[in-house]
Amino acid sequence: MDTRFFVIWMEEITAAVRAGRDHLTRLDAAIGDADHGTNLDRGFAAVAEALAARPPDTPGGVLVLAGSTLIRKVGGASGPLYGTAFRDMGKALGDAADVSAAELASALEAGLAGVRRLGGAEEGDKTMVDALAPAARAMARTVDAGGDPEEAFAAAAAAAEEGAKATVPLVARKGRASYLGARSAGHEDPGAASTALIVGALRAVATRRSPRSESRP
Amino acid sequence: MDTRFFVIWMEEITAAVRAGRDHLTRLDAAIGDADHGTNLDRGFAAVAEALAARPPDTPGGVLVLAGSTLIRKVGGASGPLYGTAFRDMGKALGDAADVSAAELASALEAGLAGVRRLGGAEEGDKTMVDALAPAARAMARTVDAGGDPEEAFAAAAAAAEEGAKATVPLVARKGRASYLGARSAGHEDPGAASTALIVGALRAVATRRSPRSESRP
Amino acid sequence: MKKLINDVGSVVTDTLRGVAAAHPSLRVDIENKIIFRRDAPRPGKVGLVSGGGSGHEPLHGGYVGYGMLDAACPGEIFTSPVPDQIVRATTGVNGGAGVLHVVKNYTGDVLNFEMAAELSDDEGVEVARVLVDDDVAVRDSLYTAGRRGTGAAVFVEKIAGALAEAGAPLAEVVRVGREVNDRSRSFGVALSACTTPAAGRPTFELGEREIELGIGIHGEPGRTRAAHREARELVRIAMDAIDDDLPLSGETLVMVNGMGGTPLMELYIVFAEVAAYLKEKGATATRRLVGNHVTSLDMLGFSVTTCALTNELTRLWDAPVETPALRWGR
Amino acid sequence: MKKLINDVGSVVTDTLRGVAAAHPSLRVDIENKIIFRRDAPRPGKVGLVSGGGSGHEPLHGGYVGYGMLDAACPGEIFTSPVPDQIVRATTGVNGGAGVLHVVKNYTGDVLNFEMAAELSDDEGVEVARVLVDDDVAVRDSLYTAGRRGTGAAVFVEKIAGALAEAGAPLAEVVRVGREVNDRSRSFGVALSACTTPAAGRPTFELGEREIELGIGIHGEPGRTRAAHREARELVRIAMDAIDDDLPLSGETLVMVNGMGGTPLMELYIVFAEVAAYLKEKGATATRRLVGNHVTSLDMLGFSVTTCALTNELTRLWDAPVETPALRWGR
Ligand SMILES: Nc1ncnc2c1ncn2[C@@H]1O[C@H](COP(=O)(O)OP(=O)(O)O)[C@@H](O)[C@H]1O
Ligand SMILES: Nc1ncnc2c1ncn2[C@@H]1O[C@H](COP(=O)(O)OP(=O)(O)O)[C@@H](O)[C@H]1O
Ligand SMILES: [Mg+2]
Ligand SMILES: [Mg+2]
Ligand SMILES: [Mg+2]
Ligand SMILES: [Mg+2]
Repeated sequence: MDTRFFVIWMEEITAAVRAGRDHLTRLDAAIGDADHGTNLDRGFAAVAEALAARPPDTPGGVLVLAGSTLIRKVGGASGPLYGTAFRDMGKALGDAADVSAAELASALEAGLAGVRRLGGAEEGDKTMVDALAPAARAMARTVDAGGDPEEAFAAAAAAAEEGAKATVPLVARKGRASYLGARSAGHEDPGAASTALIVGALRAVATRRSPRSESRP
Repeated sequence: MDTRFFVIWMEEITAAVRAGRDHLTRLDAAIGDADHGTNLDRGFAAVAEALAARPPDTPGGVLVLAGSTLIRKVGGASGPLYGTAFRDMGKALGDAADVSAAELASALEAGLAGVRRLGGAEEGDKTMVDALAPAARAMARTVDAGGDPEEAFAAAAAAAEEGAKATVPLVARKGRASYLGARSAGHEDPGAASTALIVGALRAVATRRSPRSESRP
Repeated sequence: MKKLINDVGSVVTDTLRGVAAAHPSLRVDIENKIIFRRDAPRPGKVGLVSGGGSGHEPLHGGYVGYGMLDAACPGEIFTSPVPDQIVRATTGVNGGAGVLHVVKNYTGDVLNFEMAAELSDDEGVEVARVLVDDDVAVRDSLYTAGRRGTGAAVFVEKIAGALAEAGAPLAEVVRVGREVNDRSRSFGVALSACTTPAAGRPTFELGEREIELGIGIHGEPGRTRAAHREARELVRIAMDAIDDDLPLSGETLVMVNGMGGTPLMELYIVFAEVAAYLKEKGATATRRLVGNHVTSLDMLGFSVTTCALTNELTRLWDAPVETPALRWGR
Repeated sequence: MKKLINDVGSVVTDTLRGVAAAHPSLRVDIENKIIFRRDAPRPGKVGLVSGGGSGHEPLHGGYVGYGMLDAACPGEIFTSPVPDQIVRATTGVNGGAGVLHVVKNYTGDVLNFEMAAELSDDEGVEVARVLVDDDVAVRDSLYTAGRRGTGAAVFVEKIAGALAEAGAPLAEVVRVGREVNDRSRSFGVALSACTTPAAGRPTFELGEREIELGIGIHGEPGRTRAAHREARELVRIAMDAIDDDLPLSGETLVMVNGMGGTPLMELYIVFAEVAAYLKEKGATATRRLVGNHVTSLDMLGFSVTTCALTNELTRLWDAPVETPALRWGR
């Protein structure tokens, strides 16, 4: 995957977040403070602007710029967390001009580690980690098993979606949903839902760009 | 009519205002400030208490005490206006121990004059005067024509009710309904409605106490 | 109706208990419903008494204290106080220099204060009155009870209070109070009705996109119903109404007032537009108040009050004041 | 949703325009969303910076001024500010004696202030932090993000601000700030949800007789839903929760705070019951605040915050302060 691929991934996220904004905000209204959709929409709109203004020339550069922009523009819990995730992914990719699926898989693990370090959440705490961790695992597993990028991203996206849905019955232990105690159960975590959008965007980009998918009907 | 008659009139008003309280307040909500029912209810409850605590020994004494109590307890526009009406009626009756229908009719005119002097409202301004003035006229007319008290009070009550209903299409020129300008039309004036209750109570007392009505089925 | 009250019948008394507990600088006669400055009467100082229906908090009790009112008489909700209460307040603050009644122009307030003034006179207290009637939404004509008194009450109480505190005689205090009123204008906009505890439901119904223009402070509907629109447009309507009546120019004291349920954030948004409007007219908001000052229970909305300043009025506005709702210089 | 706004996207900026126009004692950097004390930085004085999501007005911008904050960073509605903004505020108020960050304990605020502190440190500014976490409705345990910071922010900002104004070094200012927080407890009750401009509808639905107990200040539901009841009972629930956590006794600083849409009258009714409760426990409300101080947009409801005073804290509370929302002694 080249720089262009990562730029398109960011554009795809921007579009997905714009489309999902009100849904994310509604999820946040139920167990948080009704701003998650607006937060990410503001953030990724700024990412698109930043990428257009100062186009990076490496995949790592794209992700670091995206992460820094999220930190600068989002605020809230998700700003520093997603910002760190993208920055740490970008840093893991170094200066490489082209990135393999295996490299991206381990970058995703670096991003997850960044979120964990900063936010201290474990899996099962009903946060974005519940979507990001299974996604990173699924991607690594598929790549290890010899899957191509498209398969790896599809597996990651499916795992993220599943992880997000699986937050519904959980009782939150991190973030503001934790204030609700047992009442947080029964609702999907907005951050897990947005992670599913972000990883889903990766699948969408790969599917669209892959020669295999282009040859399909 | 003796002192007892006037005490019962006051009791009858107290009961009628209690029963009509929420209706009066609703009328006041439409074109005023939603307190007329509560105001009069508070006032006449205090009148009942005052009469029990310091029973006057003349009809005039009953009315003056009622008026003073209304002034002391009601506040708003209706407190001083009704207070003055009852006080001026009472003063017109002087020390008489028994009062004829003719005397009561001219006392009612004195009460009306007091309201007019204090509030400056003319008939047609959409105020209590629109019920009180026709009531006073009807009572005087019936007495002049040789009617008995029961007939005089019935005529007064009917005139007050009619006068109150006739305020519906009017545009207010006095009191807070006047702030609404043309929008005050289409609503009954709360003060006119309460005047109809007060005069109606007079009819109720007379009807109950009159030998004629007692001989009816 | 959900309100933080104990009982519909005890709302005013319970409020006074809270005021008494919260402000040791005040002496609250709960039985007679009077909020006194603790050190009243002050010998030789003109006393200032105001009052009106409850439901407009902090008006008037929140303006009792050094440099402003000596006593306030809260009536029942939206019901003017009664003469006895006003007489008791008047005699209680009389320091021998006479007492000023600041009365908002409503039939009920006018009649009850008038009766109280006569009775106080009988007791040998000299009483004068400043009638506040600043609301341009109401035409002052034979066909109305005259303009309503609204936000300018705060200006009159502050400025006349400062002059009284400085030891001026009653006639002077009356003069400056009238001058403030003459130079003040208000206009209000409601986004919702209010709910009186006794009625238990809103005094009128507004649709999801409807508003009332030209409201007073008693939950009554305004002069006209209109479509909701952005703050900038609402401010233009209010300011045009004021400017039509008394052209805005020069140094201006401006209050953007919340009706009780409107958050401060929105009042600042309104204030930004008011300041911009004034600038357009070549006037400046040299003195400013933004907040809930003259409210209508839980009503959503705002009012703007302006006062064309003079050097004297500015100086008196700036003089120290120490009340629960307005405090500076001490 | 009916609000006094121009546009959902410009709410925070338009509010700042209003703050700038209303308060010449402040310098408002609208582009970067920072409210500065006009005379910041003050050489040799510890700077105080706070911030958090918008929608809590007057917190924090209303507490910028002499004797309190040097700068406030409002984020978007209910969204903590971003690191750049905080860094700019921090360097902007640094008078060489270091800067205190007053941070309410929410993941977002904590992370963004932490990042800002690191970046400020890179620029050579010494930064220390007081974390405010006073809300007893949330258990401070492994199973939560810890207690929320609510009303005690006002106490910390006032008292630490007074010490900083007096010239104390950063370590001392931090010490007293932490002490205030340790001695403070809050509990909130909502009678309605609030409506964020972006969402356009209430964050949750409550029935005509339902309330939420143990709410925070971001429109989130509370710990439990309950039946509405009289003010006296609601106060008992709130005060019991506080007293269970830190027994009430002795001289107490008490704030009865409105959530934004609740009229002052009702807050006084609540305060009367709070004062009575304290008396029952042998404690006294020696210092008091009643009003809208830490709000949740248009939410109906109240919170109570208590702080067990010491002589030092009382003296610092009483020290002069001159901000839009809190002012005395000057
Ligand atoms: N400590 C944490 N670790 C990981 N993710 C977290 C943590 N705290 C919150 N989150 C995520 O952030 C999301 C909320 O983001 P957002 O609504 O934008 O911020 P805020 O909670 O400050 O309003 C939650 O749904 C959750 O997934
Ligand atoms: N100037 C006046 N003359 C006669 N009646 C008046 C006048 N002003 C008001 N009223 C009467 O008073 C009634 C309102 O009484 P009430 O609601 O108790 O007082 P307020 O208007 O002060 O709230 C009106 O409906 C009207 O009938
Ligand atoms: Mg959120
Ligand atoms: Mg009325
Ligand atoms: Mg009234
Ligand atoms: Mg948030």
